[in-house]
Amino acid sequence: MSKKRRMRFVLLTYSAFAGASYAQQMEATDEGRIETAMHAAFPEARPDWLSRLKGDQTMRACSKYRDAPPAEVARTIAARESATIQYPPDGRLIGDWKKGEQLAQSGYGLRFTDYPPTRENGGNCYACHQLTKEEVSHGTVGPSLVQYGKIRRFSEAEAKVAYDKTYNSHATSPCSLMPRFGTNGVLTIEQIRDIVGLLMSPESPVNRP
Amino acid sequence: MKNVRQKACAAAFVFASAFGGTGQAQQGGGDPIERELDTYRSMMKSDPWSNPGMLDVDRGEALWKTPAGPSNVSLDQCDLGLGPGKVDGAFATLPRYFVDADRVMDVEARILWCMEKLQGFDRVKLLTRPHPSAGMPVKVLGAIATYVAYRSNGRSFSATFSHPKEREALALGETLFFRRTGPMDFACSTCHADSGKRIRLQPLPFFSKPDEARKNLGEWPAYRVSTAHVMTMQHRIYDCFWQMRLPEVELGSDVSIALISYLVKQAEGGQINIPGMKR
Amino acid sequence: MTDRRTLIMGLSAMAAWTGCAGPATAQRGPRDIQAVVRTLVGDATPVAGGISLDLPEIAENGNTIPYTVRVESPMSDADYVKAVHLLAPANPHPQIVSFFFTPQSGKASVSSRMRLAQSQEVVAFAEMSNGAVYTAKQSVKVTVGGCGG
Amino acid sequence: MSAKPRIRLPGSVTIGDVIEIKTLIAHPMESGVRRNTDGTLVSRLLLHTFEAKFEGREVFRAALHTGTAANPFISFCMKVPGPGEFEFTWVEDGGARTIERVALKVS
Repeated sequence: MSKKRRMRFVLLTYSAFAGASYAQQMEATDEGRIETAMHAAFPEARPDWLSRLKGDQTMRACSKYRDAPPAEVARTIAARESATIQYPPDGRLIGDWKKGEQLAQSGYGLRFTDYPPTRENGGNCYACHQLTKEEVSHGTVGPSLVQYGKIRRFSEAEAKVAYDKTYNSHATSPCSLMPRFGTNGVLTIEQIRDIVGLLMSPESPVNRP
Repeated sequence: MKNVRQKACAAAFVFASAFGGTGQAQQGGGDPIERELDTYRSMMKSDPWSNPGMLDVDRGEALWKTPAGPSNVSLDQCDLGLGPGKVDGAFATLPRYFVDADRVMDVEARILWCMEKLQGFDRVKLLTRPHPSAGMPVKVLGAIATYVAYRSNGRSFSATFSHPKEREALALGETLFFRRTGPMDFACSTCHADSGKRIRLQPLPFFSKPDEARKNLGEWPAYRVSTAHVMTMQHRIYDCFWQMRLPEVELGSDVSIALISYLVKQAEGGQINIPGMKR
Repeated sequence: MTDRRTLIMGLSAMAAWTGCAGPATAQRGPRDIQAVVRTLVGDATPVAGGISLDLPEIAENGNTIPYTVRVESPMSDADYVKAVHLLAPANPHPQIVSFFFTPQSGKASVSSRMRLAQSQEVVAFAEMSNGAVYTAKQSVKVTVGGCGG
Repeated sequence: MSAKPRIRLPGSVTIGDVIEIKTLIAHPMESGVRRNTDGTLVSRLLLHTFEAKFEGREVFRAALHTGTAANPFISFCMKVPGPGEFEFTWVEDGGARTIERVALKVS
């Protein structure tokens, strides 16, 4: 069973425990009603933050299908999100793994306590992924990325896959749980390149024996 | 996992090696890091009396009973749903619809309402910085909520969600739980829709699974070691929204009450055992 | 399981490398600690043993780490434990706590909660009424946690 | 309103027992090295001493340093000489004292 299918199966299984969906029984959960409630709940939101209370087209679809979109919706999402990916002008996709490691450790950025910013945004990769054997404090929401580059023989094609995935994971996995780091402006092209460096450099701790 | 945990002053004396470690063989399988973390967590919880959250239970009780505010009255006329002044078991029946306020309220929203309507406090002031910063104790409202919740210990979550507005809150809560927004595209379900996952080393409860929801909800309000104070459920949700890169959610908003309603419904029948002890 | 401890010690060393072990808490050299130890227990040569220091080997958070420290002694007027000192050499300030007992204490046994800024070896010293000084140590790994960072 | 310290003594006690006394007090134990979210250093404020007297005699004392966790929990032992009164004192930087007195009943 694929991961996505397993997730859908799990949700269906447990919805049986939890009773039928409350939302489906109600008409009160239309988008207009939700947006009204959200605006009331965040009275301190600055005008330029109001867009944060509302997902874009892709997020609305993912929310609706609880991250398990039907094939056609998934195709639409993949096409739309692929189109947003931008590449470094010099075409070099593998950056500095040491900077990548720092970004992977840092969860700083975009929280309401992070203004005005005092340092660059982080990628917080370790929150969800294992990357190196040395860092024991890693999450398991995403797959382990230990030996990521080595397993992939450090190929250029795989470096592009890693770049795309970090820039916008929905391009290849519609409704992935991973943030769209590039598309949403969380990380810069330079930073994403450094994270690809962490994953794909032979000397990176990710790929150490 | 070490299992030498005698009473501090008991006659039995187990003598450890010069280097402190008991050197016992590990029991069972699994990740050694997770097993040692279990040792830490069980040591933290082994003596509930040592939980600093109990200090806020005491403080909350004194605050409930002491006249305060412009009206200089105590909260003994505050109706938490079981009648004025009835605290025992009230938390277990919340959230619920209150006719006088014409809305669904959780324990904190209801105490806020009583502090405003009975004691005469300014609602705006109560809602300004309602949660403690790291290292500072839980605020007055949170301490009272901790006391009220404590007085339902041993009981089960039994909110009925029978009133149409209660069902509406449940529906909104469920929808919001799966709704992805903000620059990180996070929903509650991003982290809480599967079993056995963790962020860094912290286990993530899967709220669609009743036993996980029950165990988790029954521990809030909880003392948090990382910030050295009691964190209430409204504060917990405020912090989740912070992490989701959303603005500051208002304590007692329909959104936070809806989410709490959804979580409490998932935890239906679960036993209340607060204050919990968390990282 | 012999390699478990090796693993944990290796990881402690690694914490410094990841740069996530806490802000600017430079590792103190043994000499710094010896000066502190001398002010606490004088010139006596500490002997390993005699102390039970019950501490988790990994802490989910460094702010509160539960422990029990115990020293074997009859706790009579003639023979008792005068003091137990706990040190965290890699904390910004190395002293954790000092406990002072009397024969009336009955048992030299205390449970409390310590704070560690980073992974390190916690050191205990016990001063006995006859002038003897015992020592014990236990390494604790403090992990990075939570969604933040 | 700040929280009152919590003291726990065992329920039934006879002379000669070695009993466990648990104490818990609300205090931030500011180390002087912690920074606020705005980056400013929070100045040091510790409870630096805890002392337990029984019938006026010191039974146990602790010198607390920055390595002691916030909201200090201290559990220690005493060999019961007879009924009497405990006096527990916590002293804060600057000299402020919190004193709790509790009677020990002996059967």
